[in-house]
Amino acid sequence: MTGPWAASVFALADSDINFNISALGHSFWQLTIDGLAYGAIYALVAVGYTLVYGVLRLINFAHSEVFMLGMFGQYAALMILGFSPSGNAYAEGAVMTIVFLGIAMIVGMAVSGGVAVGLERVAYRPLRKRNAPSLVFLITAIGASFVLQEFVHFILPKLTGGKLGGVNAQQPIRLVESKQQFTIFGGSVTNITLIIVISALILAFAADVFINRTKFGRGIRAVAQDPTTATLMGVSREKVIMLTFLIGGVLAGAAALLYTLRIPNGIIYSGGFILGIKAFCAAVLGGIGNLRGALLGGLLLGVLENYGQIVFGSGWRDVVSFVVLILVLMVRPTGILGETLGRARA
Amino acid sequence: MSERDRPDHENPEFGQVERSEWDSEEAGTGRYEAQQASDADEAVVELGEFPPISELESVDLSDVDPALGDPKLVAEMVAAQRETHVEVGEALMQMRDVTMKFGGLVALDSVTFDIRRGEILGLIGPNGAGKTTCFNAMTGVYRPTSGSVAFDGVPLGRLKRNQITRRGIARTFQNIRLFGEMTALENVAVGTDARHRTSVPGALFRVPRHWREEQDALERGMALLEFVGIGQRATEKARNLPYGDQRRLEIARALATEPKLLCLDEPAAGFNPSEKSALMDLIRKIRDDGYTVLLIEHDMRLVMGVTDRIVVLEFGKKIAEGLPVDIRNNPAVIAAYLGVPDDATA
Amino acid sequence: MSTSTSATSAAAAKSPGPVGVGDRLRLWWNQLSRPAQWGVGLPIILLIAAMPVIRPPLLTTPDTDFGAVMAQFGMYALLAIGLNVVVGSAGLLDLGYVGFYAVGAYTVGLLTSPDSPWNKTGADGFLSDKWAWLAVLPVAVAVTAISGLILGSPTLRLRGDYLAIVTLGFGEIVRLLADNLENTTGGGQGLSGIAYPRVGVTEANPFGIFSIGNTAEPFNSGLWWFWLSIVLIIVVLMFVGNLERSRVGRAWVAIREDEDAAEIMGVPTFKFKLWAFVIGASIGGLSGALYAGQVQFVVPTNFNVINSVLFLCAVVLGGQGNKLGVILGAFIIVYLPNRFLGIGDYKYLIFGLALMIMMVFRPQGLIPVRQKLLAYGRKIWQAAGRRSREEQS
Amino acid sequence: MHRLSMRGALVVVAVATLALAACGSKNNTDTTAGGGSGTTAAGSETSGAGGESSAPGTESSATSGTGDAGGLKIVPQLQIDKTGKEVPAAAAADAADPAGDGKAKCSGISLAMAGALTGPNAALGINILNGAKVALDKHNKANADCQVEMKPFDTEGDPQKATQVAPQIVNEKSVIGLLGPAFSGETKATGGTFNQAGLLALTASATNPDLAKNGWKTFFRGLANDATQGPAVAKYMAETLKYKKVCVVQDNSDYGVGLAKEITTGLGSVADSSCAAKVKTGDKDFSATVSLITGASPDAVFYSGYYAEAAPFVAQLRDGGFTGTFVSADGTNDPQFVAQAGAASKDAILSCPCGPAPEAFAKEYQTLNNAEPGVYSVEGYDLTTIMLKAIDSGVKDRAGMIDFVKNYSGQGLAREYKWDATGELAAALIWIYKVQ
Repeated sequence: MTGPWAASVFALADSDINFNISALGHSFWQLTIDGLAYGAIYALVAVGYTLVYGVLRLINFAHSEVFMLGMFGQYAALMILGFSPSGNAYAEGAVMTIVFLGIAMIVGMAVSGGVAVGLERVAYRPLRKRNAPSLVFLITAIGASFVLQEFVHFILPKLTGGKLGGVNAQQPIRLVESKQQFTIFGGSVTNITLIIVISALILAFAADVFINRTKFGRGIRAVAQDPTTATLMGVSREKVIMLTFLIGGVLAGAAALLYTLRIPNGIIYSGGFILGIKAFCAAVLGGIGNLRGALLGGLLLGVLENYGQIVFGSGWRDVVSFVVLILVLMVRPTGILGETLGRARA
Repeated sequence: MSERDRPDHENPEFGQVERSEWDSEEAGTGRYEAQQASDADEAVVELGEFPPISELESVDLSDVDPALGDPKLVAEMVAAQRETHVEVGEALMQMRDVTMKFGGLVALDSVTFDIRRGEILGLIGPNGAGKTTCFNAMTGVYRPTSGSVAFDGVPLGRLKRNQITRRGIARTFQNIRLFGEMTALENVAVGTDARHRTSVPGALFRVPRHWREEQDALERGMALLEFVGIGQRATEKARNLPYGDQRRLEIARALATEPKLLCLDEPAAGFNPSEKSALMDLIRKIRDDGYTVLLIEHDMRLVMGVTDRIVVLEFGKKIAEGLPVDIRNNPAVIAAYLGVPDDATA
Repeated sequence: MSTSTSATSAAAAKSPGPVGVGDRLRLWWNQLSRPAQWGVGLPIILLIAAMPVIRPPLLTTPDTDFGAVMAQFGMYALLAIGLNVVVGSAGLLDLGYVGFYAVGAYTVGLLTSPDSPWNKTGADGFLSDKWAWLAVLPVAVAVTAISGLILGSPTLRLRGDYLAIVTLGFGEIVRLLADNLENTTGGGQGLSGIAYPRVGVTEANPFGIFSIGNTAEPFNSGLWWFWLSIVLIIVVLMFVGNLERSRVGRAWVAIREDEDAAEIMGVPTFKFKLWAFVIGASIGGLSGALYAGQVQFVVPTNFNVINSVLFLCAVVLGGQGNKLGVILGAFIIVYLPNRFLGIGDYKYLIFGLALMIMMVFRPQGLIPVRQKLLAYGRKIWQAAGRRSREEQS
Repeated sequence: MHRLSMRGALVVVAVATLALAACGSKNNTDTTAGGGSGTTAAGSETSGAGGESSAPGTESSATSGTGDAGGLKIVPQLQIDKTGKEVPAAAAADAADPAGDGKAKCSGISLAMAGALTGPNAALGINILNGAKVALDKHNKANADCQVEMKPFDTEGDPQKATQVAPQIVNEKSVIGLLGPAFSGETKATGGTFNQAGLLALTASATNPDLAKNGWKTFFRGLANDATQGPAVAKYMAETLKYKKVCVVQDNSDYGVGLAKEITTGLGSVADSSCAAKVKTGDKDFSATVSLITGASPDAVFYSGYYAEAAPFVAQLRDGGFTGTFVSADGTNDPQFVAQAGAASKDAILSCPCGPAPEAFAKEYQTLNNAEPGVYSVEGYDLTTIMLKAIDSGVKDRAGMIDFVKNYSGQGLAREYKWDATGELAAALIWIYKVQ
């Protein structure tokens, strides 16, 4: 009985999953560069997941919505600055472009940071006080994720008279016109890619310095290692948790701006969900709980996904990242850089 | 030279909790418990507490099974029926110069002693003497770096924990780990299931073996509850039982697995004197019923009162073995516990 | 010696505690003998089955056919029972449960839809048109059980959050496979014309009572599918009940309560977790086959993550671990949006909020878990009840 | 207090990054003519189907700002037949008027409409309903004692919901004609129900060809299906526009897959299989497909799918340096496409079996629904008019309605309506639009 089925399974395989390595070889560098740009965005969002997991052992499902609200935050800032939808900001000249980029990023970070802290205060704090098991935390996180999505989907358009939110994506405001700056081995590097990768690296570096060098950073690592003893040493656990959510939110806000630079049409209520899950895959790939792991995992996943897209066909992009996640969790649950913040979790 | 145990976040109580004594090295099953450490400053609120309905549910034992009224019959039902190859008085458990190294740290240094069948052996030593490591090496949770362990004449390989229990070694926990949502009888039934072999399809279609084993679970369960003295509370939820009864339930559950060797890990922690004497009676009753008991305890009065022989560990070495009365006067033991007076240190 | 201790503990038992109505009701129910329980239960089931026929004015759903809505409720109830085995009993959070629902639906679709290359009905196929759906049902359940095994064995060493994310990935992979393997699964165009039991063929209903075309007033296809789902629910409830009141049920609850203590008490936790996955998966596959038969059209879009979360909502709202509770949860998830069309758009917002509020104030759900894990448990309850009655009288 | 200073530090770092990055984008300061801000009052009067489709129905409509990038509009060009040849636009002869002679008598008769009125694709369902309302309004004003009412049923475009709504429509005894269902998926799922109940199902937008192959006696399609639109557009591209190499990119919706199959067979050798690609509905990042296409540098790219993905795709194509023409079909033919794609949608060619809305109709539509006619609004109007004509001619039951429609032949706003045995239009013409 299995004979005919096995034959048809193979027939099925080659017809729908094409396997052209040649296409990969042909535009290898271009894919790598685009992959890195995308990966940098994954990395910044992944930091949010890693920090919260390190401190609270909780997958903050709603972090993807914090990212999405960051997108709407920076978009609203641009509208307030007078940019009409589909009017392009870059027409104002370099200096003004920087100023607008800066303002948009700051507002995006503020919105995301505020939402992340508010989320912790409303959703997770009452549960922590009731000493709830982790299953309960996770379900609340999923609930919060839906509440934020549907808020932007239905209620935000009512509040803003149809300007923000709603069924369709926001009409794009292009901040930077993409121009090819230079090429590496034939792969063209546009200024947008440049801005994304450089800002991501700098923000990541800042976060790393903050976690490893400053007083607050030590507080975060202490609580991650052993909350009971940390509180004995005078570290206020509540402050540290709020700080962790804040940093995660701020970085997600920055990532939101960089994402809209690359994909101006991406601002929609459901824009964050799948990207958030990918970012968590990246955090796990790099080693959950480990800041540098999240950054490395993000870049790696971005590139791997791009290769998978070309080799197997763009329909298989999400499948590639999920398969990578499952393999990593089975082979090496602690991820590439292993967990340094807290105990190994399998 | 403290045991290399990682601190446990899970238990909200203060203080150093020796929890992960069986921290197994199996790949990927590193123990993971939900991050429940509640804030030190907030009171721990029990989750969804239901009003105890104890007085409605005290069970009329004679109604369930007339034999339960008569203690002699109960003791018979509960007696150890497992055929053990070793004769009474022979060495049930043989530890031959077992050494345990964690990296450079020597936790056990060529420890050799036996546990004879039918006796109550005490294992004592100051905090951090390696009692728990020895316990784990003995029960096969750790593989000794060198030396050998034989149980009932068969060398102990590297076993999964549920296989160890089936092999005939049962244990209780220092901090009570009952199945809170299950009733007392159901907790003990889980113990009896260790010996049952009903398969899932068997249970699905209720094959005769399933009925036999269910009947056995009920009878032996009730007998054991009566044996340890909490027969009345069979339908009470484990988490609603008073502390003393929970301790007894844990012993009943361990006995339910029909062990050859019952290991009690500081069973008297938190008991008042009257409860301690009741516990001593219970341990003797268990031994008289044909079980071999290993008692790890700090309370000297309890150890001296109930054990037949005592082994003393200090810094991973066995410093004494013998009858309680000799151990009390043994200078090495006194030095280990009370420290050496200044002038004596040459 | 033992009598003295039991006397003291019995005295301690007298501590006065407020007795809730729920507990009195539950104690009364536990003491009923098996036939008596069926005597009480059966009329209630018949009443629910007759609902779409009587169509009481208050309950009937405006705009959507009450029978079809109850059929969807039947399917979601089956799913909730299956997911309850995984999440409620064994405590394994499975976010990809829609994957099994899809595998069940697609197995039926692939074997009986004219669009699929593996179609076994019609001219060359060995499946007769009349009983094709019924013949394929066990195959669907088996294939889903195997897929539960395939997903379970590598991932069950993981715990809690990790397991949730991996199962979420699995659910997405199944949907994307159905989407991308166009030549077999029809991709975005889906598979149509799926077989259904061709029963009760009359000239008024040329295609039988189960066909979508049967729209005779109360006894339309939706109603018949609802009755079929009730039968399946009763069968599945009995099987799951058998498992609960046995060594397996006790092992699952032990794993949920404290996995390491269970392992040390001799429970082979990996084996039983895998069994929980396989049984949960096959019940999900059964419900998927039911869905494919009723809608006779399968497309990947409605097997997405959001449905996975809706199923979880049903289990959590109803009460994890309580079989009847999760059925009530499924009813809330399916019936309310249809009954009060105003909330149609806000469905997910309300469910999201409900989840958050429930988790803070009533994490154990509407009807909290009161599972009985002993086959002969009734004897104990009766003993408990009689003693208290003597004291009170 | 210290939290603020910490965040301040982070912000300073962020601004520094931007300064650094700006030097990278130093040389893009050529001020483009557009001069971004300021919304140009876009009056897209004659843009026919390209009218602003902000549907009053869903208050969460797209940002209603009608600021088209640089005043771009979708302008109808010409009408082509199945062989791609241009067909002179038939003078819009006296289209059937729903008002009729004003003396119609009817009671207890109503029509129904089924389609997506909520959910992601709500805009298309509401366009049809609003078009039908214009016809109903005209008819009910003219015929005082024959007030016909149309009951809307919302299927959210989801096949399972449609199977729940269908029995409800059939059980409404007063309904003798149905305008809908709107999408191919839900039509496929409920076709059997309406066929068995003998209720007319007149769809204004489901273009999947094999809907007509199920032998349903009650199914009639009010516009050309993909089997005509596909070859027509393919021939138009190959012969009229003389393209040598076209890449066909499709999404995974049943509309997208069906249309792509027709276009690829129609193009034959011109369709370059090496650069054919598949994307997903809901995708936003098309970098891989863009690099694939820029590698093959074809004359044109045909996108088979909806505007939500077409807009970011064409924008990224232009950013990736693609200079060929972007061709698409009725799924993209929506003002949202121009609004979201902005300048990148310039010179895009869009086909649609739906005809442009004539001047008078657009005005009536605007006054009644305070929105401009959208895609399929004209079809909604035409088909409702035909059903109203049947009622006015004395049709009282469902069977009568089906006979009336089966041998109806008359001119509507969009095209000439005459159906063959399988429910397909005999003469089906395709309109070609261009974004200018």
